[in-house]
Amino acid sequence: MADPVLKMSPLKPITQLGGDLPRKDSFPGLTITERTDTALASLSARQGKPAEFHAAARAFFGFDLPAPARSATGGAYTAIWTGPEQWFIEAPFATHEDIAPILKRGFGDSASITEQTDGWGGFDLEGEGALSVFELLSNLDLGKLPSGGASRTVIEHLGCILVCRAAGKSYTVYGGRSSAASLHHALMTAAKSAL
Amino acid sequence: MSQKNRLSGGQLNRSKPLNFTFDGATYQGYEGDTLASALLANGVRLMGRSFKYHRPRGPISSGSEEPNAIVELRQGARQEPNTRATIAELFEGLSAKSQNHVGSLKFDFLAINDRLSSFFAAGFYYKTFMWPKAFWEKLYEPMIRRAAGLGSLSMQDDPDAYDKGFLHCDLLVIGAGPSGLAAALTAARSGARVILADEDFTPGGRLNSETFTLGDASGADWAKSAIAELSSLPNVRILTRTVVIGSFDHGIYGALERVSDHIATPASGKPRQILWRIYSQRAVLAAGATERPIAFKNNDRPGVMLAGAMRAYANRWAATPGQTVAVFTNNDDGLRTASDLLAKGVKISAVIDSRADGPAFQGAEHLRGAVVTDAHGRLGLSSISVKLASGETRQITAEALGVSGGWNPNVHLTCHQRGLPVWNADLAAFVPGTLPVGMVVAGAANGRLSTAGALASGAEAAAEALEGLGLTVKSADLPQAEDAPVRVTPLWYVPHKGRAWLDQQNDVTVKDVKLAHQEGFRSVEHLKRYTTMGMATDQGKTSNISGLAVMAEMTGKSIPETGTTIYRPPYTPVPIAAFAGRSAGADFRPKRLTPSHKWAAEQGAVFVEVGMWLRAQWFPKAGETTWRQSVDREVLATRGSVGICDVTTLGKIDVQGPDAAEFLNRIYCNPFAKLGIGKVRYGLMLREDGIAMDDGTTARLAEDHFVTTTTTANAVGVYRHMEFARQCLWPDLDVQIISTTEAWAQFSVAGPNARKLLQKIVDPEFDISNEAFPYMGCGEITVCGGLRARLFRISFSGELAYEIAVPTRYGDGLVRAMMEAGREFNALVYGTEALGVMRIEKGHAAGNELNGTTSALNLGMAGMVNKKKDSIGSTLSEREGMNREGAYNLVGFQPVDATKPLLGGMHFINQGAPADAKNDQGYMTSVAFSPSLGHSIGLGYLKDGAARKGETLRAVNPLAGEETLVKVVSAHFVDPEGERLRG
Amino acid sequence: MIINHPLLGPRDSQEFVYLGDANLIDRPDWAAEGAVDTFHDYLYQRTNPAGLHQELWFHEQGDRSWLVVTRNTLTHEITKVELARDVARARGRSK
Amino acid sequence: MMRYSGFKVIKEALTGHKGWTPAWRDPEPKKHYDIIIIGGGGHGLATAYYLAKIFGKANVAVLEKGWIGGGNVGRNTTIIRSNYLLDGNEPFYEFSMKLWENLEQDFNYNAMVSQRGVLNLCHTDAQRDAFRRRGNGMRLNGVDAELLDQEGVRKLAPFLNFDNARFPIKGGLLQPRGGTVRHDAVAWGYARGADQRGVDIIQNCEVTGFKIENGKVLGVETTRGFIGANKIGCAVAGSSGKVMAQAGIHRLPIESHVLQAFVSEGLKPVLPGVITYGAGHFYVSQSDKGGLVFGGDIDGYNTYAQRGNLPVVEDVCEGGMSIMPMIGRARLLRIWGGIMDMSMDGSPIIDKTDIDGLYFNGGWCYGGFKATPASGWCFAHLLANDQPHSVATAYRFDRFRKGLMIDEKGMGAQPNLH
Repeated sequence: MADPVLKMSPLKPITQLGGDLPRKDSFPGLTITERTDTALASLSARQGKPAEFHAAARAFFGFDLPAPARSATGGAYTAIWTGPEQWFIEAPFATHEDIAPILKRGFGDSASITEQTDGWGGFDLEGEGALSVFELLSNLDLGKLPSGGASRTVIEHLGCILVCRAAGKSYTVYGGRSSAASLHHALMTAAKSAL
Repeated sequence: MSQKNRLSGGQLNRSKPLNFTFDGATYQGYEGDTLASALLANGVRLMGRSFKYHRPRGPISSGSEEPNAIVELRQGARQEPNTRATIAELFEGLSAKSQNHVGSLKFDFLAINDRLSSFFAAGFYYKTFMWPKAFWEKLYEPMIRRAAGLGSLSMQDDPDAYDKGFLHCDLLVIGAGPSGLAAALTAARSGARVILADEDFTPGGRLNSETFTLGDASGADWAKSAIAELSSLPNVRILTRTVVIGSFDHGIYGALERVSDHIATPASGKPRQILWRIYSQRAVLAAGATERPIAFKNNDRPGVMLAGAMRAYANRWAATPGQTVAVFTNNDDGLRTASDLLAKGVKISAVIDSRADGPAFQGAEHLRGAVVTDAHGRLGLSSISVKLASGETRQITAEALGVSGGWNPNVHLTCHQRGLPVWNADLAAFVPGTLPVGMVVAGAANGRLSTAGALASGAEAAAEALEGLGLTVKSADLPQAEDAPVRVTPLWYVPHKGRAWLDQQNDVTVKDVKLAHQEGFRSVEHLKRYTTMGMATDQGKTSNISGLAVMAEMTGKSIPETGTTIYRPPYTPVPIAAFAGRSAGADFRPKRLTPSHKWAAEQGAVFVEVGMWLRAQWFPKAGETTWRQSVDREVLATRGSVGICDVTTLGKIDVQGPDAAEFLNRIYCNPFAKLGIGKVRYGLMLREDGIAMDDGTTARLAEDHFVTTTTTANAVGVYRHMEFARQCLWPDLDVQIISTTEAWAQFSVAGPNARKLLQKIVDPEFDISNEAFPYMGCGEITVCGGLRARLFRISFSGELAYEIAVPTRYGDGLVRAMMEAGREFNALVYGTEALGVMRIEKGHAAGNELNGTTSALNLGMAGMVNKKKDSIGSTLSEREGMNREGAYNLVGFQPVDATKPLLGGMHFINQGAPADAKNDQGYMTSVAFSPSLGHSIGLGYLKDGAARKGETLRAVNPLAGEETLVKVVSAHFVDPEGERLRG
Repeated sequence: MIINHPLLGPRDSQEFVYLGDANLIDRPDWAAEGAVDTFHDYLYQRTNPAGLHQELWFHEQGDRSWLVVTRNTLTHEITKVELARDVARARGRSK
Repeated sequence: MMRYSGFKVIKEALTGHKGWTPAWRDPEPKKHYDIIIIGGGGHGLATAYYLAKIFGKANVAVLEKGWIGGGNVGRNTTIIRSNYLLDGNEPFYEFSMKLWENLEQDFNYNAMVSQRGVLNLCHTDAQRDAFRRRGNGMRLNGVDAELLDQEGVRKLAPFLNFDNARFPIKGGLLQPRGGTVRHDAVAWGYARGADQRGVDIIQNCEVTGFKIENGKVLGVETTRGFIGANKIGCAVAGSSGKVMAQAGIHRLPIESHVLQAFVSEGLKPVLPGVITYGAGHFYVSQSDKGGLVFGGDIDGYNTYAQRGNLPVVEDVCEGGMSIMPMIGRARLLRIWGGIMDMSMDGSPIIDKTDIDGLYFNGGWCYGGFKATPASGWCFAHLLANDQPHSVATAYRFDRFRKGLMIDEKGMGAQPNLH
């Protein structure tokens, strides 16, 4: 099936790995899939109007922004805590390619919003094998990370954002888009070793 | 050769015979053997040569403390020098070579050193080899270096893969002997997350080597059942073949798992070894104890070994070092060796007990109050001399001698954070003293040497650790086991005029320790360093304490008064490759690729490393034979028409918030408060010490929204610096920052036709004419029919130039679209070399100029440091030393003879002055051949340079014995008035 | 080492970048008399204690917080970890 | 006094080594000395040696809290070189190199000064230009230096990773006269030489306080009682903060950091000389015993604990495996840590203090070993003449106030980056 991403714009996009379509690799108990259909933006609360900001968030997303090291999902949006008073917002690329202005409309000047869609290259790890792969890559105690847990960490010298979609079996790793090939290489090497 | 010294029983899989070679000869052993046990079973005792005297040596131990039986294991690129035969697991086809000899193992020419040993006493080399002076490097040292060293590297790249990993637990149990198993069972049954690590390939520790029973099971069987229970529990992780190598801060332990060392080669995609970083809440150290020898004349003969090791070979590996053996002990434990070997049908020629009052022993001649005074048989023990209680000396036949001087608790990991062990007189040994936070010590490692004591203290230790974590403890039901008391009468060495070895690998004898004392090297550290005792690959596991005891005797002080040597990580040696893991060779660090990388590769670009980035350096065309041809063409085409360059690598930081302008005003030394919306300004960033940190352009997209750029190299540091200012210096400034470096693919479009090209890309509703979109303008636009983009009218090349940015995934498409649109202008893409040439032609400072020691004044930008406001670095840039006469200024240079090249790193000397440091006037920072001007040009720092335009200087390059006359000129070589970029 | 992040809990110090003495928060007044001297002391002089040390760590591979960590330089024991922004405000820093 | 020589060694060998006497005396401290040196490390012992030998000051004591040579002279990677960039440094380190070259004959002790060369690898054109600037600066100072291209490096070290490196080797800067020295022997040789010239070396004597009256220092309180002195020189790099605090000087332009170093199991010769990796944190040489002696970055946090942590160990070995993958199967045998005086610009301090009669020598970062002879000589010069030696005039406390930093790496006022 054709990825909707690829029809949206007059210019032909390529994936973080340089392909036309997302790459997918399978291992015993694990698939690693290039994530290309997500729009991202950072949402930072401005000072002095927390009430206004959080009210806007509740109204816009329909849920409260998550606490540190957590993510929250509702409707089209997933919010990931990335720092004090800062969240990353995920939404479907097809419908939210210009996510920054969309959010801006919801938050006015109570927040600073920056498009991050192509700042990051994500990979989805699905399957029971995920934890033994991460054991070789991340110092986080992922065995204890619950569904919805999220954390920034370092994998093979790369700063990454790790989101637990379903504990023990479904995770997303975002790394800097320019080093996506290196991150993918690390994931593949660890998967071959562990599985 | 048959396995003539193979006994019955043991924990071998006799249905799995394994063939292997040692020094070319073929032997057979069984699954479960180590290289050492298999060789002993085959009647081979001689396995190596010592470091200094090249004495013939065989194994003295059955574990990782082995100083003698070290070999080169495997062949070709997998050759491993200094591998301990005593822990090398046998596998089909294993091949090993003995090491450190010239000639064969049996006839080592360097054994001459042994004959000359009296000339090679401790520290002799500090006293000679000084004359004539030149001879040290030319003669003596090469001689010594050739003789020294042990095994050799293959000099080929290691072909195996290594992993690193991270584990987390409530309790880490180090060692799977009786105390470790008891600790693990207690913790596991109490529901704690447990990791149990043991260096052996069969858990159980001494239980595998002793004949004790636990309850009604043999020790080995009890260990098996304990492991079976632990394996069945989800909260337990068992790591065999895993050495815990070090104890680090806050409960972090390093551990090395030998994943594939017991097979010929690792399976595809699998690592040879894994270095685990274990995060523990608590740890139980159950590392056991190491037996120590008693030193006597020629106690290093092959066949002389530790009594416990001899027992282990007999009981676990069904091997004996000889058909007739003797035992020499100063404690009860040594007697066990005699009885166990008797039970295996080995002839015991004598049991020599240095204690007159030791317990009686049946079944062999028992000589109490006697000591071994000599060992005979150069390549293998044949007999020993024994001095009886009566004083007479007797010769006794023995192919092997088991020696027990008592046991030293393995306190090593308790010392890794500088904890000092304490002396226990009853055991005549050091036991753990101050411990790393979170560590509890159990079993023999804590001086509880009996099996029952080990089991009990293991359970207690786990309970103590778990209570510390607030867990309720279910006590493990422990089996009945022997609980013999430790009865030892210290005997460190048998006095004799001959040489008695303490450190067998480094050939340190009792005499050497006495000489060290005689020469004043009496502190333990001096003793170690002067004699090299304990510095060998076994890290002194069998020698340090005995050496210390001898020194204590010399000084007339007690052993604890004399001191102890603290142990450092790693517990056992670790391959360097294991510490590197996957970050080796080309994978040393990640690669960052630009949005146009794929396209550039298609064009045959030559790439260059710029920090972590790979950037296109130039784009060779057919027929071009040198890089200069390509670069000159790219420069001329750009200045002549239009060129495109991927500048995505420049750092981009999004700065938003009501106080964003004020924030930038303090970060940059020049003002930003009044920068108009839709305008761009160059900014110079200083460190607090007034030295230039970085520079770049900042664009104001809205009242409360800026995009600032950094140099490629400093992107990370500048962001960190901004966060420091934002969080630590001015926490109430309402400003939010985030990096967007990778979110946007950014291209420079430069040259007289830049606007014409862009007008075909930028959507028509956006007027980018010179009037509507002047120099230093910026705006958010759309391109190619609706794609959001940003356009900045800035110029690094000095040409009419823009930088255009689109979301990164479209960068590849944009460069293709621009090349298409630019065809009518012969547009090309240029690389970093042409970029560099053009910035030098324009006199822009870059990394070579912003070298961390240059101020705004040096850069000729002193005027930018605004004194009417506070900004980081402005105050300290007022210091006199930074504004003194003769300070460097950045200026341009060109060769007086236009055909002469210039080189970065040349120094400047006034004409007529000698070329020496006193007359050094400065140095060249950047050079290029300017195709626009037809000659080389350079930028550089020159003392008072600003005032010296027109001077002619010598640019010297003593490294190559060259020099060139250069003229000091303005740094702006091309279009100094800047008409082009405004056009 | 393990740094117990006030928001994220225990994290490996490898995720952090170290700057130094937390007194670097107390940047002097540029307009005051003898500012060059006070800035010199602020930037270059260290008490470098053998014992408790308040120091700045940046969670670069984490949430990008600057932290003030109180650590014993003899034992490496960490007794307190705070957000540097809170410390700065407590020390009277504002805009 | 006993001279060491080949003949002496042979004679003793033939007579059972009965004639060897202690390398230095173990005297009781006197009530008063002209000059006291605090710190029996390399710099302190060298200072005492040159005070006695060159400046005619024999009434000198070296006070050591533990055993001599137990500081960084006993814990380092033994490298000597004089390949510095800046005017303030290069003449000093070359002075040191010249002293190394005659040291053994001078103090009659074989410290195994081995000038097998120091090679710094470069990996970019900019790095090569920076090396050319440095190498030319060395030449202008009369120091040996050679700029090698890739082929030149290959000839010298064919085993380096030329084909598969993340950061390819473009060339290197070689100082042929650079090399290594048997570090412990340096301390012992200076101690023996100083002792033979009358200096009292007093071990297990920790300074616990200073007696200072009207701004003038009169002596030190020690674990072995009060000892008076006209002048006191403090040479305790690593513990400078602790000791100076006892004199009431509580702030210095110095932080204490730990540097880890590593040695492998003994190997037959593989390395020609010293090699440093310009794109990672790794430098290595091979000792005469056969061990690879290597190191990298400091751990990077303030500490007085002589031990480090895993991340730096891994980082250093990663550097090694990226540039010389043939060492992969060599085993790391021992890790140790030493405390460094990390100064604010990466350069040392040899200067008077605000207290009359109290002199300071420190801030050596992790370049102190190669500086030992010159540091001792220049500190002795300052103590004897109250004037800085001509090659050490830049090493003043007030250079930061004056904006005259000597910042080789260009890292600014952040000690853990130097």
